[in-house]
Amino acid sequence: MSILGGGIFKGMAVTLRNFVGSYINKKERLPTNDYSWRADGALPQSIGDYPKEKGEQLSDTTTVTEYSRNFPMLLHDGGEPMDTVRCVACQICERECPPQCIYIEKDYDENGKYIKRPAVFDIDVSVCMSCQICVEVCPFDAIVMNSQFELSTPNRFGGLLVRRDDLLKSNDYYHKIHPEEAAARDGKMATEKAAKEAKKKAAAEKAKAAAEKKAAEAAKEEAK
Amino acid sequence: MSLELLIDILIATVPLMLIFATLFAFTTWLERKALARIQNRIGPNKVGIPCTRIGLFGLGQPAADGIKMIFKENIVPRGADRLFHLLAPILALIPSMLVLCFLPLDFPWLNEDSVKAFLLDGAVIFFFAITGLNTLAVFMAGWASRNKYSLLGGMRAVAQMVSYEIPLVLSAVIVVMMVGSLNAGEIAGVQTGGNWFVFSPWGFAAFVIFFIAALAETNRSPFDLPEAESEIIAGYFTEYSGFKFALFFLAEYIAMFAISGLAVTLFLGGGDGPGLAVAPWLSAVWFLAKIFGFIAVMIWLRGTLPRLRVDQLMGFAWKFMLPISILNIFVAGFAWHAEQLGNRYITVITWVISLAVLYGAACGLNQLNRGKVRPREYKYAE
Amino acid sequence: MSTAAAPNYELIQQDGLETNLLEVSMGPHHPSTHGVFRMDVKLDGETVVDLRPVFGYLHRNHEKLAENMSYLSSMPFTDRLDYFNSMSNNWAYALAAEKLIEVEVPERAEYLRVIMAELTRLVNHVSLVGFFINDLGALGTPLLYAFREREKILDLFEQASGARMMCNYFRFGGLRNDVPEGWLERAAKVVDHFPIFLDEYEQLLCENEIILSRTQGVGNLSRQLAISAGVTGPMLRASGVAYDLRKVDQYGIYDRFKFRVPYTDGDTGDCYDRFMIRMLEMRESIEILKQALAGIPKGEIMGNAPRVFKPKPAESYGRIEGPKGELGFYLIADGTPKPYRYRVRPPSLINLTVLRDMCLGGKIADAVIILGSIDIVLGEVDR
Amino acid sequence: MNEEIAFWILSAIAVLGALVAVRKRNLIHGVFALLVFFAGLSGLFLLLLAEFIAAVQVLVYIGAVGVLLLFAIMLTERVAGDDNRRMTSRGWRWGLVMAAAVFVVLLLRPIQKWPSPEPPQPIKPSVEELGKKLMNPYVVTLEVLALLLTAALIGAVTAAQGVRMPKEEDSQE
Repeated sequence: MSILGGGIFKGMAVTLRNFVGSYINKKERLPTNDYSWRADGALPQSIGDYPKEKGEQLSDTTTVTEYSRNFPMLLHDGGEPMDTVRCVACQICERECPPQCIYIEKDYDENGKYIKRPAVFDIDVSVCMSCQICVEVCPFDAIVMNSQFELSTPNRFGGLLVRRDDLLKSNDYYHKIHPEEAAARDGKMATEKAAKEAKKKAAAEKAKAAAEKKAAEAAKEEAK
Repeated sequence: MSLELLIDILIATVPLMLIFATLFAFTTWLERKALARIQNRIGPNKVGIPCTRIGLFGLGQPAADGIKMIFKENIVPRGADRLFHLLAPILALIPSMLVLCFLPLDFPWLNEDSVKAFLLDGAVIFFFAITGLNTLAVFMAGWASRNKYSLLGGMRAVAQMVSYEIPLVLSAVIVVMMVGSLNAGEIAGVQTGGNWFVFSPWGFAAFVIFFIAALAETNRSPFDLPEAESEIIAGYFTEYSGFKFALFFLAEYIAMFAISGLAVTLFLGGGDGPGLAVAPWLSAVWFLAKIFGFIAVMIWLRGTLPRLRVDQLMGFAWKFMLPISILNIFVAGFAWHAEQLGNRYITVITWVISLAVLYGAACGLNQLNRGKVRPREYKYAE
Repeated sequence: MSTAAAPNYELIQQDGLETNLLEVSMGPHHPSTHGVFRMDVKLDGETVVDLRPVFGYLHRNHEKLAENMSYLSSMPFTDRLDYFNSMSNNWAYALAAEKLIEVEVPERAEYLRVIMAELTRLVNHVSLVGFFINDLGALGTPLLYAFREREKILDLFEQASGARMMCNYFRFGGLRNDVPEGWLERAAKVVDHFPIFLDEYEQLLCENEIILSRTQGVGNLSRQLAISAGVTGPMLRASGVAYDLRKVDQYGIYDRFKFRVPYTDGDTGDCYDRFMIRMLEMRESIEILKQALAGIPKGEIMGNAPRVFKPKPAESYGRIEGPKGELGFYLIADGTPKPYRYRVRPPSLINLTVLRDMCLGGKIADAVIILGSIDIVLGEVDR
Repeated sequence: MNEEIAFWILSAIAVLGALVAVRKRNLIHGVFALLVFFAGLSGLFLLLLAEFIAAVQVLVYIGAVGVLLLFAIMLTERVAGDDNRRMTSRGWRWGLVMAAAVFVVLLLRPIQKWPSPEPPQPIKPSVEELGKKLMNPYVVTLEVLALLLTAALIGAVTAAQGVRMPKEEDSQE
């Protein structure tokens, strides 16, 4: 026959073991300290006193994982952002966005001609649910996820509406926060570009060949 | 009124209240910290010295909590009985503070007269009489809040406290029987030199019963039904906020100290401990240390156990604790008479018999009450 | 729904000794109703004589929303149904849509799907047991132990999908992205550690006299009622029906794994059974996870399914054995990029329908733990 | 001197409590006022150095009787009444006569011995003495009382439980 309250004593042994263990084996028992996925496997010093002391690079890969996603950003390829912005304001993301938090207006020059870039690109991050659908449907690899999370603001209305100029981030920054993903995306873009160019080249060559042929034929004709 | 008497009374009471109020603050910190560690958390660790970054393991937390409690809005629900809503926390605090006087705490600054003022002949019975008043405060709070959860909590509390008072008193009766006195100082005095009551079968049984009943009396887990969060929100103090809530909180912890102090007096030799011959002031230290032993076990239990259901709680009091404590009184009486004979063999035999009787009775009752409750086997489908 | 179980409690009032029933409205902001759920309880003393569940406080128009957006766009919304098990929800929806567009899922993606779904099951069961013991009145200790382990799995989810709870990881025809390097090793480590934790957990809970006496004989659900009410999942198995869609449907690649399905004789079907069945199921999930992690091949994770598509007019029903029961998605396509009809079969809601039958005659504290043992998430009940 | 002050204070509390208890229409208030009266009485006992009686007064009257009354009130329909009724009931004159008569009877002995009251016996109140008295001459009374109370308790339990019928076999629909 089991002793009286045996199960209770067993449970108490478990809690005692956890109590003592939380002082001895901190890493196992207090798993908020588990940063083993990081290169150095330790809690970044800057996080220790967050938010009293804000770390400089809280949003880069020292504190968040590779696939971490928070809110979208627009990519440009360096230099003056609006010159190299990849977005062409095609509005696919606006249509596909499940909570419909994206608002885009196309840009036109003085003559009313459509130039392939957005005049307005707003994301209401108070509505955005970080689902990354916009990234997936974008055919131009122009919109990707940022991992910046320090966005709190006292302004309820304008404060969380991120405008185009704040959304624009360079490809280098993208490489910094998501190295693997950015490399893959660049690779994909390069192959696509190469394919496109190859196609173009092929088309050009074909045209050239056709022209040569034509020329040859014409020459033949002339020779006749 | 003679000034001397007044000063004596003040010397005896004011430090007592201050010490226990401080200990209360410390205990809230200790409980949060210990529970956090049991649950693999860190617990309060930020609040230390204001305006600096010194954390001091969060020892400033009770002070910060106190300040918050004082400045919080005092909300009285519409339709509540305003007078009783105000009186209930005060009525809860007074008895718990009052009974501290009956503990035989030998502080070095006490002189003969001030000690005598409190060491009444019937200290033990006074203790029980006055702790009984807590019931009324709880009921008052539950009724005055005009809230169904409060009312349920108040009803539960009253039923529980009244039921568990019986095994509590009956197990204390054993010690009173053995000593032949209701005087707390005398009871503690008999046990000096490690001759504690807990080191005998009936004493141990009484101690365990007393401890369990004390848990129920102070509404500690696993008997915290009156404030069962998952069922009736916060029970009788659902509608209390701010300082009134703080008073309830304080009263509850002081009651914990008081009942632990009584357990120490009755079963653990009061201020008895090594080194008393050299430094008599150690007596108070030992006493408080033993109280904290109790508090630690209470915290540990709170971190481990879920709570009983209301019918099981009452069943446990009436079907298990009461028969065992009544049986224990007989066993103790039998043992007392056997010890009067002064024969060592008879004493040993008495011990064995009483151990066997108590253990057998406990197992039998447990078996009876348990019914079909036991771990089960399960099948698997491939 | 038929009320097959008659109230097993009846108080014949005597003349002159009448007591009033106390009506308590538990919720929608009661600490233990697991969200915004309300129970209108009629109490005689502490005994429940009548109970009426009231829900709909968290209704978010999920189904109608999904009918107004493309198939892919409602994938992130399925995360928010049962926010504990976003991976499983994704899978059920992906299954339904994949039937419409008929795409093949690559081998590696199938394995990863199983891994994610079983990790989700661990997360769900372990937190459910924690919440359940919390409802029993423990001060959160088992819950926090559970969360300690859950945290490790959520870290895995975060590394793989970028979010801890709203994973949004499954896609029609595969997964959104491959797991990062070293992820599988880390998952294997977590899975290997899990039984150690389960041993500790069982030692803490399974023999505790208070838990035994609180849960046994409380909230009995007969096999007959369970079947006729459409109850599924661990609750059904606790009532003595060995029915598991992983065995019955063998969706995905579940036919490749060896695992067992725990169930009871159906004599009791009480809260203790429901609690224990979940504890045992976790062990089986670990077995599946071990096999899947050992057998996962290299390769593509995304089939050739398009992101945005217009399926031919058809209807499909995809269902999985979610941690809470059978989770099904029913779709009708009409040739446009949006579904014509989108319907969720939420296990939480259907399991909740037997609440009244289980609670009558018990104490108010029993009603709380019975609700806890059903394992509901209001996001799924109200949708 | 000290004792006199204490006596007057305690008496005032007791009388006030009693008055409020009679006066209040709200039953819960009334019971609590009654308990205040009991507490004042217990203080008076303490003043007479009758510790045990004082403790028992608190234990039994405040602890037990008070809670009993509260529980009984909880079972009634209307707890709070209006407080605006007449101060006195109709038969108050007869009540006054009765009170005066009781008072006179109680004072009869002191009045008889008016010129030279007996000096009070120096008694040493002790729990032990009381216990011996209770267990020797009055043991039969005590036991009979205990039996009566137990019977009352069982009766109360039976009455409160009501009649619980066995579950009827419902025909399946």
